[in-house]
Amino acid sequence: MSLNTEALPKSQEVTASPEAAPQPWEPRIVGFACNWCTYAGADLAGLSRLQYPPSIRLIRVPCSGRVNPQFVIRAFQRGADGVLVAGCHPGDCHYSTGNYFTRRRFLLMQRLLEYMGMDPRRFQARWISGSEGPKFQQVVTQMTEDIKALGPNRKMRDVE
Amino acid sequence: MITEKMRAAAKELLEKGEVETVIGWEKGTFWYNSTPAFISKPEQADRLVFDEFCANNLAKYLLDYRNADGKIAVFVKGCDARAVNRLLQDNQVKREKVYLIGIPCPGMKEAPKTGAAQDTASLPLLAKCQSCATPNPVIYDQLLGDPVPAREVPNRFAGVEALEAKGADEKYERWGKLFSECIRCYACRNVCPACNCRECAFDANGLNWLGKQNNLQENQMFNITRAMHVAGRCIECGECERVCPMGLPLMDINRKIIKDLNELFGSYDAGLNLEDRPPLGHYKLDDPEKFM
Amino acid sequence: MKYAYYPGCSLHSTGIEYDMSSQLVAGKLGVELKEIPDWNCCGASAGHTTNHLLGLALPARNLAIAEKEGLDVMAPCASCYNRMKTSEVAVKSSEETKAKVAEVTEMEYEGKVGVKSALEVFVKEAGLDAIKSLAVKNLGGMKIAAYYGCLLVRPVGIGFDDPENPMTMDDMVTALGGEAVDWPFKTECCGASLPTAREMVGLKLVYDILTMAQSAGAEAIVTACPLCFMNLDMRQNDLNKKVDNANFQLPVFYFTELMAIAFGEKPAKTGVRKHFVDTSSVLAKYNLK
Amino acid sequence: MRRTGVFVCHCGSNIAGTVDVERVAKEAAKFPNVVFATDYKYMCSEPGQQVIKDAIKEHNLDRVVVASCSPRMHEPTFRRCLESAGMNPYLFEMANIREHCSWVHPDKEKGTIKSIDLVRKAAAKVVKDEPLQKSSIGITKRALVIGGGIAGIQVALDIADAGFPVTIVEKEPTIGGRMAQIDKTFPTLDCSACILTPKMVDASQHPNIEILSYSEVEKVEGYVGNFDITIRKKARSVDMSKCTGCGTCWEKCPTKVDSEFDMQLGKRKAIYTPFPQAVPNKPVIDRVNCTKFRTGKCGICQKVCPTGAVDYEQQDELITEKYGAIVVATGFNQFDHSVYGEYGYGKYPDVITGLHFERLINASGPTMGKIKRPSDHKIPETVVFIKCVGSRDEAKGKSYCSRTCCMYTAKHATLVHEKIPGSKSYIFYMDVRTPGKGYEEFYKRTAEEYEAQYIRGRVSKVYQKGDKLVVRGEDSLIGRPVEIEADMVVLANAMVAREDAGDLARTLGISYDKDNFFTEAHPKLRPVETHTAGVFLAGACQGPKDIPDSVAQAGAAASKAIGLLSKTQMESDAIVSNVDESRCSGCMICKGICPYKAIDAKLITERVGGKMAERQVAAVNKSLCQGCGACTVACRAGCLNLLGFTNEQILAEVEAVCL
Amino acid sequence: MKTIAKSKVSALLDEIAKEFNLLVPTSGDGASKFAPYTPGSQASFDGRTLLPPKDVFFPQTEKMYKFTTDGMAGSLETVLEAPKHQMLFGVRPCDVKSIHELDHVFLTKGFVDEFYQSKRDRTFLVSIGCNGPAEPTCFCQSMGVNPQEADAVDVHLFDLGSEYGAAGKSENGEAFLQKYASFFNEADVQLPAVAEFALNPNVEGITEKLQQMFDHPLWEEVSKKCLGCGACTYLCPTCHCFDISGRVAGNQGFNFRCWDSCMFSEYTRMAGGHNPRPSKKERVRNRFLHKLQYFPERYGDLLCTGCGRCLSKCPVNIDITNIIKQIREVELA
Repeated sequence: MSLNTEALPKSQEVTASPEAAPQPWEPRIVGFACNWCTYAGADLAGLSRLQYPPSIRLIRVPCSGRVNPQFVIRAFQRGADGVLVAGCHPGDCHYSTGNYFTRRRFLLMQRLLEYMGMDPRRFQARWISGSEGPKFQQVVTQMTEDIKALGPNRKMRDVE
Repeated sequence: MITEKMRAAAKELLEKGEVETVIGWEKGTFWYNSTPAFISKPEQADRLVFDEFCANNLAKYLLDYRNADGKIAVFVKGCDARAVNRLLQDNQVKREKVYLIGIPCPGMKEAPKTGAAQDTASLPLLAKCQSCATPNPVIYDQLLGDPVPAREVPNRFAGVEALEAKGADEKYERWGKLFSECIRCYACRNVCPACNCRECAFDANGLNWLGKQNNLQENQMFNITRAMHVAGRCIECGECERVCPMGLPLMDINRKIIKDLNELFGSYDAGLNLEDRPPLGHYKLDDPEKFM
Repeated sequence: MKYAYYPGCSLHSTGIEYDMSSQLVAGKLGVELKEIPDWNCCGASAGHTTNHLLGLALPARNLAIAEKEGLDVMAPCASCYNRMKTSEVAVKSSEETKAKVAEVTEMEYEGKVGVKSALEVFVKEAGLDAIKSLAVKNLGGMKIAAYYGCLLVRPVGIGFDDPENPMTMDDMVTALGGEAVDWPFKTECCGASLPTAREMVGLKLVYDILTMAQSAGAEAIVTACPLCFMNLDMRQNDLNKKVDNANFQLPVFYFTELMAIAFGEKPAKTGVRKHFVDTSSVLAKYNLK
Repeated sequence: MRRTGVFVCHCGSNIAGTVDVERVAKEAAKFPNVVFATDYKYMCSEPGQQVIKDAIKEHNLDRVVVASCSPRMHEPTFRRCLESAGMNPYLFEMANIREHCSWVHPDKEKGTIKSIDLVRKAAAKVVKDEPLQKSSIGITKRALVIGGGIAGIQVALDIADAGFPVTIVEKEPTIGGRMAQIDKTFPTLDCSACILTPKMVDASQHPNIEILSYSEVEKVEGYVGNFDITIRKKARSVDMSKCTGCGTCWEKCPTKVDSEFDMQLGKRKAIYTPFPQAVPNKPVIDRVNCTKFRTGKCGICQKVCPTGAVDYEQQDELITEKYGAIVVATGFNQFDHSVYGEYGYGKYPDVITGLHFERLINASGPTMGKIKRPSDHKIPETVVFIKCVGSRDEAKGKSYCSRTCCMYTAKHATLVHEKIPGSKSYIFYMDVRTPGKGYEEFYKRTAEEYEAQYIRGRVSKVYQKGDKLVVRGEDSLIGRPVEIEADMVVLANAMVAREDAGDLARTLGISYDKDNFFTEAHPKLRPVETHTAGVFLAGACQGPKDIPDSVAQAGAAASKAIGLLSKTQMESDAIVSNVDESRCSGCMICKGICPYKAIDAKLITERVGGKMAERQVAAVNKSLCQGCGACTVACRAGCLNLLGFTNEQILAEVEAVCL
Repeated sequence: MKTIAKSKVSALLDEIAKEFNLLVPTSGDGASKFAPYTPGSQASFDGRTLLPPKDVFFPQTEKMYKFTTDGMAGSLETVLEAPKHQMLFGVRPCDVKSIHELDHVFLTKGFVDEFYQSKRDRTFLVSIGCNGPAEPTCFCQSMGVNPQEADAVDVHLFDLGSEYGAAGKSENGEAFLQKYASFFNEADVQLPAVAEFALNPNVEGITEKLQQMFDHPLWEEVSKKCLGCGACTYLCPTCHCFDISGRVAGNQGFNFRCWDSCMFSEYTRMAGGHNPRPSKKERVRNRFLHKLQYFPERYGDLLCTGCGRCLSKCPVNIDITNIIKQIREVELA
């Protein structure tokens, strides 16, 4: 009820997982990847040995249309520094239309989060196809760099 | 005088047995309180009133009568009528089970600050009525009185635009302060005609959508999710904001979403008719593309 | 109705008849024309072939002046109209172009006003009913070939009439009691300035148009462009001299001249006496003198 | 408390080279609900799988996590492994520590930390896994073919030959379609009718084929294997069981009408068959033009009919039948070139289309095969062909190439040369595209031996000059304008979707593209299937095609349909949406989201306050659901859930990776 | 009596704040409530706060236990913050009554809630009297509260217009007045008359009458307009229901309690889905019976202070005074 100021940690108080303690801070990006395109694109990046920062943790979903905007808020609550939702290019959806709903939902969500004061670079939605290993690499690398520049996320973050 | 017509209409419907209950308004504790009334006998019809304080959107009470045997009559202002459309489009009530008595609405007034007797004309319009573009019911079986002329409506997105222009941290701080005030009484949700789930996701057992803690983060989750759930479905009756005991500017969120939906996917006003589908329920191939 | 009037160079010189008759028709139709103060060249021919931005900026300046007064522009000359329309569309569709144009002209043109041709204002907007009700004389079935030229209805997509088979002038002719002949050369090239630079190339084009009009049975040609008018009217004598068996005597009118005459104006006031090809006999034939 | 086992794979050195797999296993053993964790060189190998099976037994595991490669690779392998160990195969998750970790993160420490996170994620999800079962449905062994052109006929014959009953629904009075209108076929120049009509007869005589001509599909309900289809048999005014097709009626009918089959170039009667070889060869009355129907007088056909088959009172008839598969073969239309002002907006009678030309050269056509121009029946000496009319023109027509025009225009030019001695053909083209067997050679012959003059460029204007048509264009190869005075102009109009394709698509629940062609499920890998299970595509309704391609696709569609019909039961995946009916409010927003029409409303009855009340809830047809989960997000209350990817599971993963 | 000019109060607060964690009524941004006082900031002593002071003792969310697991082993720890001396300054008599009722719940009948007790024990109460209704919805007099004076506090301040008259109500209170004597004058004072209250519900015999009204149709009638929100209970100074819930993150977690409301449909829902209070009739009835029957039966006091918060903020104007009136009007067979 009263302003819970403790819930807003100062950025330097945020620590990464204990194992990483001696290492410099590495952003934590939660990625939602559709099984047919982006997850396959990430697999292709692996097959092609395309290196990118170990910041992203991919959660596999059948279709980007499965990603509920509430998942995104939950990730920020629990300490994600960035969230990526990625799926097939419009027209390429394995389920033909799922990503059109993704597009509507997250165009809206992106604007709403920005309105709530989130930096738009922390929440991204991208189309990455199964053949776009290099694009996956580039998106993750770019996002990691952007977030490194922004520093750890403290907004919406629940410290309990 | 609308009140007389209301009473006559209610009496007639009940006497003829056409409806089993009439939902309207009656006077409450003080002269500036008008409160929902449920009339089921003709002789009670004289309790009904229509004055500047009948702000309550009555449509949502129809949910309480889903299993009624007979028809339910309800008085609808412009916003109540849009709320009925919301419920009809969401398949929550059946058109043939409700009888809608439309009342063109001159706009509702705020309760006086002190409670002292004063001329109602001098009271300001309720915030929710100031930007109302549909004072006349958009769906009804019977209309009491003549439609009121459309009011000059200020840009209803002005507040949103002002906020959008602020910096990220400033925005976050503002919302943080507001959401910290939220006591999670759920009045905003419970009064909302678009929140018509049988059981709210937040109330469900075992689902982990929202923690019960009252802290900024969970309050953010609640308020953002509530807004997303009514996205494209909000009929802008402004009841959420009106009933918030903490006075949170909830329409600033709802309107932001409406503004964005209009900009992104084409202009849409929920509840004006039954045909146009909410923007998050369909898509167009040529929707804006930002995710390449 | 009130319009900013853009005469351009022609209507103050070689196309003076178009100006005279336009003013008369405007008066009859109740269209107020206010000449754009301090107007400049529309940039046709030389301007837009020299520099793209210049080609947009010159007309934009005229539009900017009109915009200050909140008036749409009426440009009777097809070239002026085409240049201004091009500029209007370019500014409306690109913020970048708008900014560049503003920088060059040192004037803000926001694209709030646009340009219309005289044909659009006097026929499309006024409406055939108004034209019929104002007509006190009838063209009496005069067979007329409506000739639009290449610029008035092009490029595709921004014009006011069909680019391949425009009908606005034909409808006007019919409304005034004439017979608009169906012919395929409504939008052929008149040769523009070619008859001057490469005479025989240009004259061939004029020859073809006149021949086609004649073979369609036309007794006169009606046009809405000062350059078309000049080529079709002035070159007939040349052709008669230089081409074997050519003997053209086909009167050419501005559509506004025919309208003004039908509205009861004395033909002399409309400018028809200034034409190279005699107009009096055809007018006499249909009791329009 | 679950009993989870975690198995970390080395993948030789693929993983172990850059990830400390032992440490991953050691950390995993500390996770909640994990009772056993180990690492092994190759988990997917036989001995590796044995490690899992043994541990399941020894440690009484009820959940399994394998940390190895991409689940896109080995998820099925390990699921089978669980199954053979007696476990439900869906109580299993994979952590992809190879493609997503060891191969892309060379830093061993960071890679190991990420691997631990990924295993934690999988372990958090697996405890929320529930045993899932595949469901199955019965199949009606019968196919419906919509459209009786060459594609539809071929599909029907193939399916019927495989032993399944087939119904062809054709909206015209006869089957045969566009191919029946065509005179000769490229590149062999054999007679179209000669190869089509035997097939039409085969279809009509096949014991497994039923032809419903002059009929249309009205309504489609149900789903794959179990479609309920309502067909409207339009009133023919002729009793099919009595009519012998003797032809007396149409001989005696006094009313002549422009023939649609002859592209309005010839006449037919008001009671008619479209052409002599029609199948069924029994007439229909065109009620719009029939004098009897217009004025009530006449009735000659009824009088002359020897079998009393003419029935003026006949009504449309609706029949509903069950089918297991549907093949759509509704074909195409010709682009309407009246939008082209430069070709005269369709007002010059001697500017005709390719199909008109086919009728003009056909020996049984309106001119008995003599090429006569429509205006004055003069035999043209100069013929100009214009290609890409409506094709490859985004401004006025369609953006696509119609694929057939280059070849049929070459064929037409060849036939002009053959039939009109001393004639000259000019062909305006943008490109000449001849991707087919023998096609390029045919084109070469047309240009070289048959002296058709190919001019590369667009035509800017066609106009009438005397009795000639002047065709003005540009030869872009020499950069000069050209003008040709022609006697006839033949336009190669684009192939476009039928104007009612969108309506049929909505009836069937299939999708269609911006040009109204039906959309295949995948442009490369599923070219004859649609997104609606059990509905297949054949021929030009899916996109422009020539006859060989249509026939080939028809064979493919037939084999897909046969594959479906040859099963008794169809198994569907276990990863499907599931409705919590107790919480569903029946708002049905999910219904509009589903691309497979898998969600529908149903009524349930429950006790409320002492009395029985009915209410609507969403119901997922598990056979149709493909498991995309887009509906689950639309469900505000969260009572739609995707099994295998539930809200609870995904939230658990989010929490686990954020720890 | 000791008096202090109202203009000197802020100087006194500045002084107190040096020693106490001082909570005062504020009405800055948002709703008025008790919030920490910092020197120079504005306290607001006009009327009562929208939010009652109950969260000072009974926070809306309160962590109770922490735990960690390690395989099958684990450890549990109570989270109890070390008491810190705090002062609640400016509590109105109605809210003083509410603290008294909360004490009944959390400290008596053989059960002591250590979380409540630790905060209650370390809180010094200073009340301020009202000379009439602070809001039109006030009806504390009808609930047995003397609006001008509270007794169950350490120090009470009478409102004398431009000054307060101070009375020590406990040993600590007397000592406090001694300590800050320099801020006070000694004067003869006259208490102003109490202004009239618009709402005067008569609660005489109500508990006994309600004992016979459990199945009365009145409940159906009065509950129809209820939206089932928790505004009334969360603003009520005496409502004290809570739920205990937890959060687990990997190998650790904690339990916390948070306010709950009997107006929520899931309040009484059991794990299997059965709900003994299935509709708002049962829920509304419970709220009023708890306030007017069950609580008095157990503790002897009505669980209502007449502060009027619920009826001023109820979205549909459900009015406890009106319901009391309707109960009185019922004629029992």
